[in-house]
Amino acid sequence: MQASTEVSVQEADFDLGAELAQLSAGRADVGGIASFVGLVRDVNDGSGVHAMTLEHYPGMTERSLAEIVEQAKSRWALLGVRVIHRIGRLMPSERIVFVGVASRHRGDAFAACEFIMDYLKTQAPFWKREETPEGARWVDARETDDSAAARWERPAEQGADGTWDEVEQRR
Amino acid sequence: MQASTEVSVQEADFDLGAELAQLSAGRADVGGIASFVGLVRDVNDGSGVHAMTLEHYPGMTERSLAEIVEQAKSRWALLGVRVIHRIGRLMPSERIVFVGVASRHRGDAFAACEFIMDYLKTQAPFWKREETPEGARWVDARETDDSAAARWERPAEQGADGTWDEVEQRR
Amino acid sequence: MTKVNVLYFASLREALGRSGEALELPAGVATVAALRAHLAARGEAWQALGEGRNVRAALNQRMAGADAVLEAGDEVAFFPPVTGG
Amino acid sequence: MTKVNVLYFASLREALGRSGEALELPAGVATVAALRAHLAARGEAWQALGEGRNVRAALNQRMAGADAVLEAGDEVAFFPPVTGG
Repeated sequence: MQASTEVSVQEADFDLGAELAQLSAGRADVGGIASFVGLVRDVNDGSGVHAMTLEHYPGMTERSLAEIVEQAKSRWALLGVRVIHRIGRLMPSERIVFVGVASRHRGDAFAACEFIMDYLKTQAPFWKREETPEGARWVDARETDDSAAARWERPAEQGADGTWDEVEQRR
Repeated sequence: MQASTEVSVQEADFDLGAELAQLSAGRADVGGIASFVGLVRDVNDGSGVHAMTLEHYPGMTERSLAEIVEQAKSRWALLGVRVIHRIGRLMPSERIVFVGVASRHRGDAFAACEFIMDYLKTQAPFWKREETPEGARWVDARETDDSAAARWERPAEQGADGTWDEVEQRR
Repeated sequence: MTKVNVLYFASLREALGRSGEALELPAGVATVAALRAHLAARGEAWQALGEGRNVRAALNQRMAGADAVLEAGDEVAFFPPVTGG
Repeated sequence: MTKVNVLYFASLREALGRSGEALELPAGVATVAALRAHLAARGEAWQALGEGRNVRAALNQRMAGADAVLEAGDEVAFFPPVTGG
Protein backbone atom coordinates (compact mmCIF):
# COMPACT_ATOMS: atom_id res chain seq x y z
CA MET A 1 0.00 0.00 0.00
CA GLN A 2 2.82 2.37 0.88
CA ALA A 3 5.00 1.23 -1.99
CA SER A 4 3.89 3.98 -4.34
CA THR A 5 5.11 6.76 -2.07
CA GLU A 6 8.12 5.08 -0.51
CA VAL A 7 10.61 6.11 -3.18
CA SER A 8 10.89 9.40 -5.06
CA VAL A 9 13.46 10.55 -7.62
CA GLN A 10 12.90 14.22 -8.23
CA GLU A 11 14.46 17.57 -9.06
CA ALA A 12 12.53 19.43 -6.38
CA ASP A 13 13.71 19.92 -2.83
CA PHE A 14 11.58 18.47 -0.02
CA ASP A 15 10.38 19.33 3.47
CA LEU A 16 12.41 17.33 5.96
CA GLY A 17 10.12 17.94 8.91
CA ALA A 18 7.06 16.93 6.89
CA GLU A 19 8.74 13.78 5.59
CA LEU A 20 9.74 12.72 9.09
CA ALA A 21 6.30 13.50 10.50
CA GLN A 22 4.70 11.45 7.72
CA LEU A 23 6.61 8.35 8.85
CA SER A 24 4.60 8.17 12.07
CA ALA A 25 1.47 10.11 11.07
CA GLY A 26 -1.77 8.67 12.42
CA ARG A 27 -0.14 5.83 14.33
CA ALA A 28 1.28 5.34 17.80
CA ASP A 29 3.21 2.10 17.38
CA VAL A 30 6.38 3.80 16.07
CA GLY A 31 9.03 3.95 18.78
CA GLY A 32 11.77 5.56 16.74
CA ILE A 33 12.65 7.12 13.41
CA ALA A 34 16.22 7.05 12.16
CA SER A 35 17.05 9.26 9.24
CA PHE A 36 19.88 10.48 7.09
CA VAL A 37 20.20 13.54 4.88
CA GLY A 38 23.05 13.86 2.41
CA LEU A 39 24.15 17.36 1.40
CA VAL A 40 26.33 18.85 -1.34
CA ARG A 41 29.71 19.84 0.12
CA ASP A 42 31.62 22.81 -1.24
CA VAL A 43 34.88 20.85 -1.20
CA ASN A 44 35.57 17.35 -2.46
CA ASP A 45 38.89 15.62 -3.00
CA GLY A 46 40.73 18.87 -2.38
CA SER A 47 38.88 21.00 -4.93
CA GLY A 48 36.25 23.64 -4.48
CA VAL A 49 32.85 22.58 -5.80
CA HIS A 50 30.49 25.31 -6.89
CA ALA A 51 27.77 23.09 -8.27
CA MET A 52 27.00 19.44 -8.89
CA THR A 53 24.79 17.72 -11.44
CA LEU A 54 23.24 14.36 -10.72
CA GLU A 55 22.60 12.12 -13.70
CA HIS A 56 20.53 8.97 -13.32
CA TYR A 57 19.10 6.02 -15.22
CA PRO A 58 15.36 6.65 -15.36
CA GLY A 59 13.38 3.54 -14.57
CA MET A 60 16.26 1.57 -13.12
CA THR A 61 16.79 4.18 -10.45
CA GLU A 62 13.31 3.85 -9.01
CA ARG A 63 13.41 0.08 -9.39
CA SER A 64 16.74 -0.30 -7.61
CA LEU A 65 15.71 1.99 -4.77
CA ALA A 66 12.47 0.04 -4.34
CA GLU A 67 14.42 -3.21 -4.25
CA ILE A 68 16.82 -1.85 -1.65
CA VAL A 69 13.84 -0.82 0.49
CA GLU A 70 12.29 -4.29 0.08
CA GLN A 71 15.56 -5.90 1.17
CA ALA A 72 15.63 -3.70 4.26
CA LYS A 73 12.03 -4.61 5.10
CA SER A 74 12.81 -8.29 4.80
CA ARG A 75 15.72 -7.99 7.22
CA TRP A 76 14.32 -5.70 9.90
CA ALA A 77 10.90 -5.06 11.46
CA LEU A 78 10.05 -1.73 9.84
CA LEU A 79 6.85 0.31 10.07
CA GLY A 80 7.68 2.87 7.40
CA VAL A 81 10.42 3.78 4.95
CA ARG A 82 10.91 6.87 2.83
CA VAL A 83 13.68 7.48 0.28
CA ILE A 84 14.03 10.67 -1.73
CA HIS A 85 16.89 11.23 -4.14
CA ARG A 86 17.26 14.44 -6.08
CA ILE A 87 18.57 14.75 -9.63
CA GLY A 88 19.69 17.70 -11.74
CA ARG A 89 21.93 20.60 -10.78
CA LEU A 90 22.46 21.27 -7.07
CA MET A 91 24.42 23.92 -5.17
CA PRO A 92 26.62 23.42 -2.09
CA SER A 93 24.61 22.81 1.10
CA GLU A 94 21.59 21.65 -0.89
CA ARG A 95 20.02 18.31 0.03
CA ILE A 96 20.78 15.37 -2.24
CA VAL A 97 19.22 12.39 -0.52
CA PHE A 98 16.91 11.57 2.37
CA VAL A 99 16.35 8.18 3.97
CA GLY A 100 13.91 7.85 6.87
CA VAL A 101 13.01 4.61 8.63
CA ALA A 102 10.34 4.09 11.30
CA SER A 103 10.32 1.08 13.57
CA ARG A 104 9.17 -0.04 16.99
CA HIS A 105 12.74 -0.13 18.25
CA ARG A 106 15.70 2.07 17.51
CA GLY A 107 18.14 -0.72 16.67
CA ASP A 108 16.10 -1.79 13.63
CA ALA A 109 15.56 1.81 12.52
CA PHE A 110 19.28 2.67 12.69
CA ALA A 111 20.43 -0.53 10.98
CA ALA A 112 17.90 -0.31 8.15
CA CYS A 113 18.61 3.38 7.55
CA GLU A 114 22.36 2.82 7.29
CA PHE A 115 21.85 -0.31 5.18
CA ILE A 116 19.68 1.59 2.70
CA MET A 117 22.25 4.40 2.43
CA ASP A 118 25.13 1.96 1.96
CA TYR A 119 23.30 0.00 -0.74
CA LEU A 120 22.00 3.11 -2.44
CA LYS A 121 25.58 4.41 -2.67
CA THR A 122 26.78 1.31 -4.50
CA GLN A 123 23.69 -0.04 -6.28
CA ALA A 124 21.45 2.83 -7.36
CA PRO A 125 22.35 4.26 -10.78
CA PHE A 126 23.18 7.88 -9.98
CA TRP A 127 26.32 9.70 -11.08
CA LYS A 128 27.69 13.00 -9.80
CA ARG A 129 29.42 15.56 -11.97
CA GLU A 130 31.10 18.39 -10.10
CA GLU A 131 31.88 21.87 -11.34
CA THR A 132 35.21 23.00 -9.91
CA PRO A 133 37.55 25.92 -10.65
CA GLU A 134 39.63 23.42 -12.68
CA GLY A 135 36.62 22.42 -14.76
CA ALA A 136 33.89 19.81 -14.58
CA ARG A 137 34.69 16.27 -13.48
CA TRP A 138 32.84 13.07 -12.79
CA VAL A 139 33.10 11.97 -9.19
CA ASP A 140 35.01 8.74 -8.70
CA ALA A 141 33.39 5.90 -6.82
CA ARG A 142 34.90 5.35 -3.39
CA GLU A 143 36.23 2.04 -2.20
CA THR A 144 34.99 2.94 1.27
CA ASP A 145 31.46 2.86 -0.13
CA ASP A 146 31.99 -0.65 -1.45
CA SER A 147 33.30 -1.85 1.87
CA ALA A 148 30.46 -0.12 3.70
CA ALA A 149 27.95 -2.03 1.59
CA ALA A 150 29.91 -5.28 1.83
CA ARG A 151 29.61 -5.44 5.61
CA TRP A 152 25.85 -6.07 5.26
CA GLU A 153 26.37 -9.12 3.08
CA ARG A 154 25.36 -12.39 4.64
CA PRO A 155 27.26 -15.53 3.61
CA ALA A 156 24.21 -17.03 1.87
CA GLU A 157 23.79 -13.93 -0.23
CA GLN A 158 27.31 -13.29 -1.41
CA GLY A 159 27.58 -13.12 -5.14
CA ALA A 160 23.83 -13.32 -5.54
CA ASP A 161 23.65 -9.91 -7.13
CA GLY A 162 26.89 -10.49 -9.07
CA THR A 163 28.04 -7.14 -10.34
CA TRP A 164 30.53 -7.00 -13.14
CA ASP A 165 33.53 -6.54 -10.85
CA GLU A 166 32.58 -9.45 -8.66
CA VAL A 167 32.25 -11.65 -11.68
CA GLU A 168 35.61 -10.52 -13.00
CA GLN A 169 37.24 -11.23 -9.67
CA ARG A 170 35.83 -14.72 -9.66
CA ARG A 171 37.51 -15.61 -12.95
CA MET B 1 30.97 28.03 21.25
CA GLN B 2 28.18 25.63 20.35
CA ALA B 3 28.15 23.96 23.76
CA SER B 4 25.40 26.14 25.14
CA THR B 5 22.85 25.07 22.55
CA GLU B 6 23.92 21.49 21.97
CA VAL B 7 21.82 19.97 24.72
CA SER B 8 18.29 20.87 25.83
CA VAL B 9 16.08 19.28 28.48
CA GLN B 10 12.64 20.76 28.13
CA GLU B 11 8.90 20.22 28.45
CA ALA B 12 8.12 21.86 25.11
CA ASP B 13 7.96 20.05 21.82
CA PHE B 14 10.39 21.09 19.08
CA ASP B 15 10.51 21.64 15.33
CA LEU B 16 12.31 18.69 13.74
CA GLY B 17 12.85 20.34 10.38
CA ALA B 18 14.27 23.47 12.00
CA GLU B 19 16.58 21.47 14.28
CA LEU B 20 17.94 19.49 11.33
CA ALA B 21 18.35 22.61 9.20
CA GLN B 22 20.23 24.29 12.05
CA LEU B 23 22.86 21.53 12.00
CA SER B 24 24.13 22.67 8.61
CA ALA B 25 22.96 26.30 8.58
CA GLY B 26 25.42 28.73 7.03
CA ARG B 27 28.01 26.14 6.15
CA ALA B 28 28.70 23.88 3.19
CA ASP B 29 31.20 21.43 4.68
CA VAL B 30 28.51 19.12 6.08
CA GLY B 31 28.13 16.01 3.93
CA GLY B 32 25.53 14.24 6.00
CA ILE B 33 23.23 14.51 8.97
CA ALA B 34 22.12 11.39 10.81
CA SER B 35 19.30 11.77 13.26
CA PHE B 36 17.00 9.84 15.55
CA VAL B 37 13.64 10.71 17.02
CA GLY B 38 12.15 8.63 19.83
CA LEU B 39 8.37 8.61 20.19
CA VAL B 40 5.90 7.50 22.86
CA ARG B 41 4.31 4.18 21.84
CA ASP B 42 0.74 3.34 22.83
CA VAL B 43 1.76 -0.19 23.80
CA ASN B 44 4.69 -1.33 25.92
CA ASP B 45 5.38 -4.75 27.42
CA GLY B 46 1.90 -5.89 26.40
CA SER B 47 -0.08 -3.10 28.04
CA GLY B 48 -1.82 -0.12 26.56
CA VAL B 49 -0.14 3.17 27.45
CA HIS B 50 -2.31 6.26 27.45
CA ALA B 51 0.29 8.65 28.81
CA MET B 52 3.85 8.72 30.08
CA THR B 53 5.62 11.02 32.53
CA LEU B 54 9.34 11.58 32.32
CA GLU B 55 11.12 12.38 35.57
CA HIS B 56 14.72 13.54 35.54
CA TYR B 57 17.56 14.68 37.80
CA PRO B 58 17.91 18.40 37.12
CA GLY B 59 21.53 19.39 36.71
CA MET B 60 22.90 15.90 36.29
CA THR B 61 20.73 15.36 33.23
CA GLU B 62 22.22 18.27 31.32
CA ARG B 63 25.71 17.42 32.54
CA SER B 64 25.51 13.76 31.53
CA LEU B 65 24.08 14.61 28.11
CA ALA B 66 26.87 17.15 27.56
CA GLU B 67 29.47 14.54 28.55
CA ILE B 68 27.98 11.98 26.17
CA VAL B 69 28.17 14.55 23.37
CA GLU B 70 31.79 15.33 24.27
CA GLN B 71 32.65 11.64 24.16
CA ALA B 72 31.07 11.35 20.72
CA LYS B 73 33.05 14.37 19.50
CA SER B 74 36.28 12.88 20.75
CA ARG B 75 35.64 9.63 18.88
CA TRP B 76 34.30 10.88 15.54
CA ALA B 77 34.89 13.90 13.31
CA LEU B 78 31.68 15.81 13.94
CA LEU B 79 30.62 19.25 12.69
CA GLY B 80 27.52 19.64 14.82
CA VAL B 81 25.50 17.80 17.45
CA ARG B 82 22.06 18.51 18.86
CA VAL B 83 20.31 16.60 21.65
CA ILE B 84 16.84 17.44 22.91
CA HIS B 85 15.13 15.40 25.61
CA ARG B 86 11.66 16.21 26.80
CA ILE B 87 10.40 15.85 30.37
CA GLY B 88 6.93 15.92 31.92
CA ARG B 89 3.75 14.22 30.72
CA LEU B 90 3.63 13.01 27.11
CA MET B 91 0.93 11.31 25.05
CA PRO B 92 1.35 8.42 22.59
CA SER B 93 3.02 9.46 19.32
CA GLU B 94 4.57 12.53 20.96
CA ARG B 95 8.31 13.05 20.55
CA ILE B 96 10.51 12.19 23.54
CA VAL B 97 14.04 12.62 22.29
CA PHE B 98 15.94 13.97 19.30
CA VAL B 99 19.58 13.38 18.44
CA GLY B 100 21.04 14.95 15.30
CA VAL B 101 24.67 14.69 14.19
CA ALA B 102 26.33 16.49 11.28
CA SER B 103 29.61 15.32 9.79
CA ARG B 104 31.57 15.39 6.57
CA HIS B 105 30.93 11.70 6.01
CA ARG B 106 27.92 9.55 6.75
CA GLY B 107 29.78 6.81 8.63
CA ASP B 108 30.80 9.19 11.40
CA ALA B 109 27.34 10.75 11.56
CA PHE B 110 25.57 7.39 11.86
CA ALA B 111 27.98 5.97 14.42
CA ALA B 112 27.95 9.06 16.63
CA CYS B 113 24.16 9.35 16.50
CA GLU B 114 23.64 5.74 17.53
CA PHE B 115 26.38 6.00 20.18
CA ILE B 116 24.72 9.03 21.73
CA MET B 117 21.33 7.30 21.82
CA ASP B 118 22.78 4.13 23.34
CA TYR B 119 24.67 6.04 26.02
CA LEU B 120 21.77 8.36 26.72
CA LYS B 121 19.55 5.31 27.29
CA THR B 122 21.84 3.90 29.97
CA GLN B 123 23.65 6.94 31.42
CA ALA B 124 21.34 9.95 31.41
CA PRO B 125 19.14 10.19 34.53
CA PHE B 126 15.63 10.03 33.08
CA TRP B 127 12.88 7.70 34.29
CA LYS B 128 9.62 6.84 32.55
CA ARG B 129 6.34 6.27 34.34
CA GLU B 130 3.54 4.88 32.19
CA GLU B 131 -0.19 5.21 32.74
CA THR B 132 -1.88 1.98 31.70
CA PRO B 133 -5.40 0.57 32.19
CA GLU B 134 -3.94 -1.47 35.07
CA GLY B 135 -2.55 1.64 36.74
CA ALA B 136 0.69 3.60 36.67
CA ARG B 137 4.01 1.78 36.57
CA TRP B 138 7.66 2.66 36.31
CA VAL B 139 9.27 1.36 33.16
CA ASP B 140 11.92 -1.28 33.77
CA ALA B 141 15.37 -0.81 32.33
CA ARG B 142 16.08 -3.15 29.43
CA GLU B 143 19.09 -5.41 29.28
CA THR B 144 19.17 -4.83 25.53
CA ASP B 145 19.93 -1.17 26.26
CA ASP B 146 22.89 -2.15 28.43
CA SER B 147 24.27 -4.43 25.75
CA ALA B 148 23.69 -1.77 23.08
CA ALA B 149 25.79 0.66 25.10
CA ALA B 150 28.41 -1.95 25.97
CA ARG B 151 29.31 -2.59 22.33
CA TRP B 152 30.82 0.91 22.12
CA GLU B 153 33.22 0.24 24.98
CA ARG B 154 36.86 0.14 24.04
CA PRO B 155 39.20 -2.06 26.08
CA ALA B 156 41.12 0.91 27.49
CA GLU B 157 37.92 2.49 28.72
CA GLN B 158 36.22 -0.41 30.39
CA GLY B 159 35.38 0.22 33.98
CA ALA B 160 36.43 3.84 33.71
CA ASP B 161 32.96 5.12 34.47
CA GLY B 162 32.37 2.37 37.05
CA THR B 163 28.64 2.28 37.72
CA TRP B 164 27.39 0.61 40.83
CA ASP B 165 26.60 -2.66 39.12
CA GLU B 166 29.98 -2.89 37.49
CA VAL B 167 31.69 -2.31 40.81
CA GLU B 168 29.53 -4.95 42.45
CA GLN B 169 30.38 -7.40 39.72
CA ARG B 170 34.07 -6.80 40.23
CA ARG B 171 33.96 -7.80 43.90
CA MET C 1 31.11 16.41 60.98
CA THR C 2 30.42 15.31 57.41
CA LYS C 3 27.12 16.57 56.10
CA VAL C 4 25.88 15.39 52.71
CA ASN C 5 22.77 15.95 50.70
CA VAL C 6 20.98 12.77 49.62
CA LEU C 7 18.49 12.62 46.73
CA TYR C 8 16.06 9.87 45.67
CA PHE C 9 14.49 9.56 42.24
CA ALA C 10 11.69 7.75 40.44
CA SER C 11 10.43 4.48 42.00
CA LEU C 12 12.89 4.89 44.87
CA ARG C 13 11.58 8.37 45.66
CA GLU C 14 8.06 6.94 45.63
CA ALA C 15 8.93 3.95 47.82
CA LEU C 16 10.70 6.15 50.37
CA GLY C 17 8.05 8.85 50.28
CA ARG C 18 10.63 11.60 49.94
CA SER C 19 12.82 13.18 47.30
CA GLY C 20 15.82 13.79 49.53
CA GLU C 21 17.27 14.74 52.88
CA ALA C 22 20.24 16.46 54.47
CA LEU C 23 22.19 13.88 56.41
CA GLU C 24 25.10 13.87 58.84
CA LEU C 25 27.22 10.83 58.13
CA PRO C 26 27.68 8.58 61.17
CA ALA C 27 31.25 7.58 62.02
CA GLY C 28 32.48 4.87 59.69
CA VAL C 29 30.15 5.79 56.83
CA ALA C 30 32.62 7.13 54.30
CA THR C 31 31.65 5.65 50.92
CA VAL C 32 28.60 5.44 48.69
CA ALA C 33 28.26 1.74 49.56
CA ALA C 34 28.44 2.42 53.31
CA LEU C 35 25.84 5.18 53.03
CA ARG C 36 23.53 2.90 51.09
CA ALA C 37 23.87 0.16 53.71
CA HIS C 38 23.30 2.70 56.47
CA LEU C 39 20.08 3.90 54.85
CA ALA C 40 18.85 0.37 54.08
CA ALA C 41 19.28 -0.48 57.75
CA ARG C 42 16.50 1.96 58.63
CA GLY C 43 14.20 -0.93 57.74
CA GLU C 44 10.83 -1.29 56.01
CA ALA C 45 10.61 0.88 52.89
CA TRP C 46 14.36 1.54 53.12
CA GLN C 47 15.09 -2.03 52.18
CA ALA C 48 14.50 -0.75 48.64
CA LEU C 49 18.14 0.32 49.00
CA GLY C 50 19.24 -3.08 50.30
CA GLU C 51 21.81 -5.38 48.79
CA GLY C 52 20.53 -7.19 45.74
CA ARG C 53 18.24 -4.33 44.78
CA ASN C 54 19.07 -2.78 41.44
CA VAL C 55 20.05 0.68 42.62
CA ARG C 56 22.43 3.13 40.95
CA ALA C 57 24.21 6.01 42.59
CA ALA C 58 25.53 9.37 41.53
CA LEU C 59 28.04 11.48 43.45
CA ASN C 60 27.95 15.19 42.69
CA GLN C 61 25.87 14.50 39.58
CA ARG C 62 28.17 11.88 38.12
CA MET C 63 27.51 8.14 38.06
CA ALA C 64 29.45 6.73 41.02
CA GLY C 65 30.75 3.33 42.00
CA ALA C 66 30.15 1.74 45.38
CA ASP C 67 33.67 2.63 46.56
CA ALA C 68 33.36 6.36 45.83
CA VAL C 69 34.46 8.31 48.92
CA LEU C 70 32.13 10.91 50.45
CA GLU C 71 33.18 14.38 51.55
CA ALA C 72 31.39 17.16 53.36
CA GLY C 73 28.95 18.99 51.10
CA ASP C 74 28.64 16.15 48.60
CA GLU C 75 25.41 15.52 46.74
CA VAL C 76 24.65 11.79 46.66
CA ALA C 77 21.74 10.43 44.63
CA PHE C 78 20.18 6.97 44.60
CA PHE C 79 17.87 5.82 41.83
CA PRO C 80 16.79 2.82 39.73
CA PRO C 81 18.47 2.14 36.37
CA VAL C 82 17.61 4.96 33.99
CA THR C 83 14.91 4.54 31.34
CA GLY C 84 14.99 7.70 29.24
CA GLY C 85 15.39 8.10 25.52
CA MET D 1 18.10 -11.62 -35.49
CA THR D 2 18.69 -10.42 -31.93
CA LYS D 3 18.12 -6.73 -31.53
CA VAL D 4 18.96 -5.06 -28.23
CA ASN D 5 18.87 -1.54 -26.97
CA VAL D 6 22.16 -0.31 -25.51
CA LEU D 7 22.43 2.67 -23.14
CA TYR D 8 25.47 4.60 -21.93
CA PHE D 9 25.58 6.80 -18.86
CA ALA D 10 27.70 9.45 -17.21
CA SER D 11 31.42 9.57 -18.17
CA LEU D 12 30.89 6.68 -20.58
CA ARG D 13 28.06 8.53 -22.36
CA GLU D 14 30.35 11.55 -22.61
CA ALA D 15 33.35 9.55 -23.87
CA LEU D 16 31.26 7.80 -26.53
CA GLY D 17 29.39 10.93 -27.51
CA ARG D 18 26.03 9.18 -27.36
CA SER D 19 23.49 8.05 -24.81
CA GLY D 20 22.51 4.85 -26.57
CA GLU D 21 21.85 2.93 -29.75
CA ALA D 22 19.73 0.13 -31.14
CA LEU D 23 22.01 -2.72 -32.04
CA GLU D 24 21.71 -6.01 -33.89
CA LEU D 25 23.89 -8.55 -32.12
CA PRO D 26 26.46 -10.17 -34.44
CA ALA D 27 26.61 -13.96 -34.41
CA GLY D 28 28.44 -15.19 -31.32
CA VAL D 29 27.67 -12.16 -29.22
CA ALA D 30 25.29 -13.60 -26.66
CA THR D 31 26.35 -12.27 -23.28
CA VAL D 32 26.93 -8.94 -21.61
CA ALA D 33 30.69 -9.62 -21.64
CA ALA D 34 30.67 -10.48 -25.36
CA LEU D 35 28.69 -7.34 -26.18
CA ARG D 36 31.10 -5.23 -24.19
CA ALA D 37 34.09 -6.76 -26.02
CA HIS D 38 32.33 -6.27 -29.36
CA LEU D 39 31.74 -2.58 -28.63
CA ALA D 40 35.28 -2.03 -27.31
CA ALA D 41 36.64 -3.45 -30.56
CA ARG D 42 35.19 -0.46 -32.43
CA GLY D 43 38.39 1.27 -31.32
CA GLU D 44 39.31 4.79 -30.18
CA ALA D 45 36.74 6.16 -27.73
CA TRP D 46 35.17 2.70 -27.46
CA GLN D 47 38.20 1.46 -25.58
CA ALA D 48 36.51 3.09 -22.62
CA LEU D 49 34.59 -0.21 -22.56
CA GLY D 50 37.74 -2.29 -22.82
CA GLU D 51 39.00 -4.89 -20.40
CA GLY D 52 40.50 -3.39 -17.29
CA ARG D 53 38.21 -0.38 -17.43
CA ASN D 54 35.92 -0.07 -14.43
CA VAL D 55 32.59 -0.51 -16.19
CA ARG D 56 29.34 -1.86 -14.73
CA ALA D 57 26.44 -3.28 -16.68
CA ALA D 58 22.72 -3.56 -16.20
CA LEU D 59 20.40 -5.90 -18.07
CA ASN D 60 16.77 -4.83 -18.21
CA GLN D 61 17.40 -2.31 -15.44
CA ARG D 62 19.02 -4.74 -13.04
CA MET D 63 22.73 -4.93 -12.23
CA ALA D 64 24.11 -7.73 -14.40
CA GLY D 65 27.18 -9.93 -14.31
CA ALA D 66 29.45 -10.47 -17.30
CA ASP D 67 27.90 -13.87 -18.00
CA ALA D 68 24.32 -12.60 -18.24
CA VAL D 69 22.72 -13.90 -21.46
CA LEU D 70 21.15 -11.45 -23.92
CA GLU D 71 17.80 -11.93 -25.60
CA ALA D 72 15.95 -10.03 -28.30
CA GLY D 73 14.45 -6.81 -26.99
CA ASP D 74 16.76 -6.58 -23.99
CA GLU D 75 17.87 -3.24 -22.62
CA VAL D 76 21.58 -3.32 -21.82
CA ALA D 77 23.26 -0.42 -20.06
CA PHE D 78 26.95 0.30 -19.51
CA PHE D 79 28.14 2.86 -17.00
CA PRO D 80 30.90 3.68 -14.50
CA PRO D 81 30.49 2.70 -10.83
CA VAL D 82 27.62 4.68 -9.35
CA THR D 83 28.27 7.74 -7.19
CA GLY D 84 24.88 8.85 -5.89
CA GLY D 85 23.72 9.39 -2.34
